[in-house]
Amino acid sequence: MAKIGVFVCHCGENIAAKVDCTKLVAAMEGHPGVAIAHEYKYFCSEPGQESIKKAVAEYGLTGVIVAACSPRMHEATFRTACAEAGLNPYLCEIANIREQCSWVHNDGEQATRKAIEITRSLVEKVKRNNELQPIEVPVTRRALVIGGGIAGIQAALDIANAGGEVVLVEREASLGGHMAQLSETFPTLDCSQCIMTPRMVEAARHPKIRLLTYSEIEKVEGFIGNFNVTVRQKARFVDMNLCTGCGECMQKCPAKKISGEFDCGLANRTAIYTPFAQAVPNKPVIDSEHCIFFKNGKCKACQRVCPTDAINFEMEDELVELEIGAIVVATGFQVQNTALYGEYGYGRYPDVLTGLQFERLASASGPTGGKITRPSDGKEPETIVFIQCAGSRDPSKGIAYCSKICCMYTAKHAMLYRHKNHDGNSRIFYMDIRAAGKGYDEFTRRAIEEDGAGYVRGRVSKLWQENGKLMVRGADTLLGRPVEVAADMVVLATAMVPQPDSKELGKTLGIGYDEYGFFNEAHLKLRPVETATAGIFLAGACQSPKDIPDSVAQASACASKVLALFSRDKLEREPVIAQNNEATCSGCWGCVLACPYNAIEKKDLTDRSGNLIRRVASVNAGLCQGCGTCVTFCRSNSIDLAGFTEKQIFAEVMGL
Amino acid sequence: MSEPFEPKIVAFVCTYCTYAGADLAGTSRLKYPPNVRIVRLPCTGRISPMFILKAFQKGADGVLVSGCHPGDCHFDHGNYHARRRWTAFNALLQFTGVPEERVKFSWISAAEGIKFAELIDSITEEIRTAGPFEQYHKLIAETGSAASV
Amino acid sequence: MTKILYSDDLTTCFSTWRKEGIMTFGPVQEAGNSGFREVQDEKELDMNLILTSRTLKELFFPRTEPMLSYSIGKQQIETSEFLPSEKPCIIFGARPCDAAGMAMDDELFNWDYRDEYWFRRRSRSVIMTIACSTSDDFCMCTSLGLGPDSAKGSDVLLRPLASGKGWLVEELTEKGDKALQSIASLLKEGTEEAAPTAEVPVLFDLEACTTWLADPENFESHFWKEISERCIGCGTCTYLCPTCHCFDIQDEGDTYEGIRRKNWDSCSFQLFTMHTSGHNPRNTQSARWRQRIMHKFNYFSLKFSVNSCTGCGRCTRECPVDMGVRETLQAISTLQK
Amino acid sequence: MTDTIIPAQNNIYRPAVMKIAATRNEAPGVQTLRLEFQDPADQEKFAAVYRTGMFGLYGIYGEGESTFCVASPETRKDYIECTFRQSGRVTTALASAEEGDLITFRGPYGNRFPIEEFYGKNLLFIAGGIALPPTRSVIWSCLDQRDKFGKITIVYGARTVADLVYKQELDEWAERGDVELVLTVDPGGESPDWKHRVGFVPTVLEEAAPAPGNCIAVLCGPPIMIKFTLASLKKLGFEEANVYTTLENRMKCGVGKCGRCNVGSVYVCKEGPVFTAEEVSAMPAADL
Amino acid sequence: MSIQEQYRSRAKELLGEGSVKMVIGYGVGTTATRRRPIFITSPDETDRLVLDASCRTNLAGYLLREGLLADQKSIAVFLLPDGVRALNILAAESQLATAQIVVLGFEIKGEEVKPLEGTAAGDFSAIIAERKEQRKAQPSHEMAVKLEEMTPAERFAFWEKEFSRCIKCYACRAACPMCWCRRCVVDNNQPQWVNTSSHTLGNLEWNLVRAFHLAGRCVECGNCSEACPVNIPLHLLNGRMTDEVLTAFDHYPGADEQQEPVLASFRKDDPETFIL
Repeated sequence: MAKIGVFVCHCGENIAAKVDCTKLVAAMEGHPGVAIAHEYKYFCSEPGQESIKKAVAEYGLTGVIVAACSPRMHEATFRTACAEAGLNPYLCEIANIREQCSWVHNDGEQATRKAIEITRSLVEKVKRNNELQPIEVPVTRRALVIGGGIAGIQAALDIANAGGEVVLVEREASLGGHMAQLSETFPTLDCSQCIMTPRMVEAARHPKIRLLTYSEIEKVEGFIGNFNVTVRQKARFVDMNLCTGCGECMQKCPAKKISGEFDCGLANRTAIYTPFAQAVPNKPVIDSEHCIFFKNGKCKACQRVCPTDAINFEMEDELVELEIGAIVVATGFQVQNTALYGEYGYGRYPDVLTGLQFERLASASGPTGGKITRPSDGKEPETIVFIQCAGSRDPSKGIAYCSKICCMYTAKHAMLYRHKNHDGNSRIFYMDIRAAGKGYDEFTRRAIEEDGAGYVRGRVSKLWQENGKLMVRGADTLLGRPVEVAADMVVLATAMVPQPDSKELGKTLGIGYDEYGFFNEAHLKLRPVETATAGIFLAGACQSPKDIPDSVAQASACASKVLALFSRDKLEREPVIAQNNEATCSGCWGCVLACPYNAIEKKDLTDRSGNLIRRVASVNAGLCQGCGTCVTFCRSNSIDLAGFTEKQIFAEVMGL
Repeated sequence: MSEPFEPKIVAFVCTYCTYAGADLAGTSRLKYPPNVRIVRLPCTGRISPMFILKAFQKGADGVLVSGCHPGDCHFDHGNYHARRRWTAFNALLQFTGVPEERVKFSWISAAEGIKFAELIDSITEEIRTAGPFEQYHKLIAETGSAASV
Repeated sequence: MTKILYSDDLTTCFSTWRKEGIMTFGPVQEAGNSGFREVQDEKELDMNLILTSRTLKELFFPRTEPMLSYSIGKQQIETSEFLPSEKPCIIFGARPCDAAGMAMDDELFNWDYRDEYWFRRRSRSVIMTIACSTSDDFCMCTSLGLGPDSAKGSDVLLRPLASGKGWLVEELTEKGDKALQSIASLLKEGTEEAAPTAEVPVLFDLEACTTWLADPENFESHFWKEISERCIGCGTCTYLCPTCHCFDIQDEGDTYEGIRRKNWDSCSFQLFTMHTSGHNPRNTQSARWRQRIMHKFNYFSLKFSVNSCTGCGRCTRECPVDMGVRETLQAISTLQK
Repeated sequence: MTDTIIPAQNNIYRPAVMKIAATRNEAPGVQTLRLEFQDPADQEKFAAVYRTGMFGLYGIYGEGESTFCVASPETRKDYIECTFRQSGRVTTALASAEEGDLITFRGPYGNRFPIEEFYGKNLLFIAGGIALPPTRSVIWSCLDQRDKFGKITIVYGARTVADLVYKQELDEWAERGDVELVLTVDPGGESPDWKHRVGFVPTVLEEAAPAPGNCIAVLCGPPIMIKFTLASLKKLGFEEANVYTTLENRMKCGVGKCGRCNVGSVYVCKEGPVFTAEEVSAMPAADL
Repeated sequence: MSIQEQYRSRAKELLGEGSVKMVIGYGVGTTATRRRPIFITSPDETDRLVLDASCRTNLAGYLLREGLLADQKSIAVFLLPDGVRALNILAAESQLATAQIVVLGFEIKGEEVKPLEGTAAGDFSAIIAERKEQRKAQPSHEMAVKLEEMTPAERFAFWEKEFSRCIKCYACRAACPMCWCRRCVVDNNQPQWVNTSSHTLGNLEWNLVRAFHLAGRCVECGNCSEACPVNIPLHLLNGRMTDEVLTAFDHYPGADEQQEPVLASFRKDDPETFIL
């Protein structure tokens, strides 16, 4: 019989307050196969881990159960401790008596009984655990960065500058993302384009970076160090090799009234276009949805004027296959659809803008050349009302989170407005001012004290047009009275939301996402840039609302994770993989069909003289991810899953 | 007076979604009845019908099988396979008279701590109302006697 | 002058026995399938069956039987035994072929080491056999040296009256005699005639067969493959045989406690003799069929001077592919001539 | 209708409980357990019955029982040693048992080596791989009364050096001086520091060429080795009647009831497991 | 010429010209109405073949006899349409190659035996498609309807009684052309998922597992119910599984030899009404 050590963690009071740990220890001590049972305040602490290691050596333990928090917290910690004590780490299992016991039950007695049963059944499981050896897989030293905004560019440059190869995929025609749209950035008020464009150029010219713009991720297979990624390069209808970026075609394009995405609808563009003047690459694409030729079969004006014959209407989407070792997801965010707030009149009143539109107005490269004027009549607004939390922090509208950047950019907007229009009035309706960050609070203070930003604490309840003015009614909750402001322009600090297709991308990548569609990190505090899928990392606002400094910091963190991965020739992978018993396999190939990873191959069994006896399934350890779907399909119980074998689970259930 | 009936419920869950959801219920300090024992598997694809039968043999009054929502499987499509198996096995169980309330299937994501807690609440209550799975318990008891002279 | 038990008195007869604390058993038909089980009164019995689908052996050698229960603690093992009580039993309405099978298996189970489970059940039971006045296409007791009124293995033999109203009663053993004493008042003296016994044709020459089987030359004869080519290796013939006695010992339970059981097993099964090394002495279905025939008509008689086939015919009657002892012995018998 | 539980004095299926006094890894997947009876009555019964050659059913409740020989000799009856290869459910469980654990034992069953008949004769022991344990029981029975026998030769071979079992005892025998020990491994199975023979047992045996006169051979090994070694023994002039071997058939009951182990009419559990080569020759070869 | 004669001469021809090495068919049995499987290897023996309305056993399972097809030579086999479906599944699950099998197809309508056109498994797709539609339209077995109307407790009691008779002879498995696992799950003792004892609990487990393993694979040939010596209505269990895969997944077992196993494949929009 085994010699199992059971270590019951109090987790301070977290467990001990509900579960009678001493009783649990006593119950385990009397269990067949348990050599020792100990309790301690924090087994995850250094002395706690040391005591486990000591016990492993002293009692010659053949298995360890740590009854503590969720294995998702500290399984790795305790397995490493066991390994350091010379016990194969896979002979250690975690009994979850915190998240799934002490924290969720009120009755101590029942919680204790449950803790005993949970621990006992895992003791039975661990008795059947086998020593497993990590699987070594080679690493392809090439990273895929999805998204060419500031986060993606930062990650790509950091990796490339350290010598790693990068494929940078951007779905728009140019790099830049949202940062390229901004005017000046808080809290330093440096010009966004001035700091962004050089980085875009650097990325495009970097010998280690392969840029795929106007491209999207089609398929991702494989696993850490060994992904096979298919990228769809959308047809640009402009030959990138021939085009010189002279812009002649855009001049001649007759389809001129297309609402420009880059300027958030504040200006128009042509059907053949570059998103903005500083685009990288600075070569146009044809928007086949609006192109007259694609609609009517006639026109080809661009083709006629192109000096290098770069226009090709026959062009088709191309699929690019990539071998990738690690993936950085930096797909950014979108601004929330303001239709959600009918009461704010967005769309109805042309002078109700989103924060991003205001950025374009304030931008020197924007449609007004940086002059803040009303879209309706081109007049300079005398009074602007800013409404914060337009969407954020409003569970009734489905967004409970704070978009994090709005407080800052609204303060910035008020400032920019005053800098450009010294007599302008700004009134800001807010819930709280959240200005935590280096120089942030000072920044908002400056807006109030130096630039006359008029903060009104309260929500806006109604907005209507009256005598050419936008009437804004809200409440000043500090003064406890209603406020009505006649404004010339209203700017909504709309919520930051995930990209509309983020969930699909999550499925393609096999990474988790939350209810909104922001991608899930492996651990909010301790593994904030990793995902639960090894080899895939998160940078920027695709994980949660972020400002530029945070996005850049996270991008660099991703780069360091990727580079750490690339610093090794081989990777060790969890040996939780399927294994086939060839003696009992009948070769029906149900497992082959069921496997999501094509990890099961057909293998010939031959006699000594090489004659085929029969064919059996054989698991490719490199490809298998350990889901166990094949095991359940296998009628003869031939395939089994290491770490979760039939014997282990049988014992676990029968030990309940 | 005898003790009130406390059902024994065994839950087979995937580690990526429902197990994480159950953890979330814990970190959110939600409360639910202590009748459920969770067996963690890598994926719903790994959950064999045999597990359910063995849970009953161990005296379970109810069994819950739960994993990621369709499309959310960490292993891409383990849960689609699982769903087919459950469809067939569930039909079989019902046909052989295992009452519907004894075996439940659900999708609970890592974000659905509340759903987990509420589900455990409701199935515990349902089984508490239905009472012990006497018919199965009788079969277990019979294994200790010989069907003969 | 002979004793007669009238059918009309059966009700009293059963109630008398049960009042005395005797468990009563008999042939019962359920869902188109019949076998022996405990009955409260005679109304549950089906007296029209030529032969039950399942055999009498189930009562002495149940298809699954708890032998021991164990519980495993830390540094201790507790074992307790399930052993049949000594409560007396009367089995009413067995057939001669089945009863004879019990006598044959007595040899085996009491050989040298006594199997307490079998022995206790046998010791406490009285088999009251009814001679057969009808038979079917598969009956072949006469070919095996037995007959529709053989007394072998029975404690009491009941011969149906020609009138169909009861049975002539012959006590054969002390146990049988004792069982009859408690219903002595119901046994009427009379001169009624017994119905003629069934006419069961002799299908093969048993001696010729056993001679052929005893010849080592024939062990590897092609005959075995040919006769058993269609055998699908199901255990039906062995499980429905009154004398087949092979069994398995299995532990069942959870981690902490469980039951060690004796379960029927069959020499027809491929895994029956398989070594863990993978080597299997009887690796083909024909070798397994040969084992079954050899065991019944050669090995068993070498050990116990009696064959272990009673000619009940169930193996042929129930075989899904129409095989059986009958076809094989008929074929051997033809070979010999 | 549940049967009441009445303890029987002589329930042949009720095992005795034994404690593991020591475990020893012999070779990859091969282990030896030294067992001691927990109940003195069981020990007494064992001591009264046990003779070299007999086997037992070793069990772990919940897993079942497995049959193998008693590898300790009749001259040392205060414990039982058994050696087994981990292969099935029971042996896997036994292999993971630790010193101090309790297991069960039924037996000893079967016949024995007629050691008295070997008095005064030369003895030749031949074993292959994991079949040394039954031979070892006879070897120690004889070595413990060394003066009653003539020359003793042991030929033992395994696939590889690692597969040799009882390595300590092999050294002990080699050093005794009153035993001729011939060790061999199959070609390719030798290690760099291997100082003994390389070759298959029958070949090595023929080279060693023990004299058949007044000699008893005890031969245990896998079926294929037995077949070829018997041929070699015949070539050397041994008569089948003077060659003893053991059969290792699958068993469940051990007492002649369950119907598994018979070869022809011979019940290995009751009439065996010890047979002369002559007796084995009389059995139907196809059933072996 | 009677159909029996036609098929005898067909068999004679096949064996005579050497295009098959064996014909698996039916021969006379112990009694007038019994038929037994026979294996004919010589053209001279073909008159032992019988073909009449008593020939109901599905012979497809014999094709998987160890080594039988190893020499790549062809074998002819008498098959009812369900037998051809079984053949399709065996091919779909890579247990044999249909190219090696010559089908002697026939069907039984009432007491009449009718020949079926075709020799290769694929030749019978039309009749199989027709059967699928029939199966869809076919009213459930009378007992199945009764069972569905019962309360779960009554259904449980019904099956408890039926399963209590099971003697674990595994004749159902041995007779089933789909039970060809090299090792049956019940014979895996590490771990012993299915209790091997024939107490009702063990019997319930065995019969549920078998029905589940046959879900989408059972061709409803009736071999198991026929073989069961204790008359357990196994066809009801298997029929229920067939109903389920047919309605939920539009899967008719053995429709063709490319058919994917229903439980190793999926559609994203598979129904899931019962999942919370």
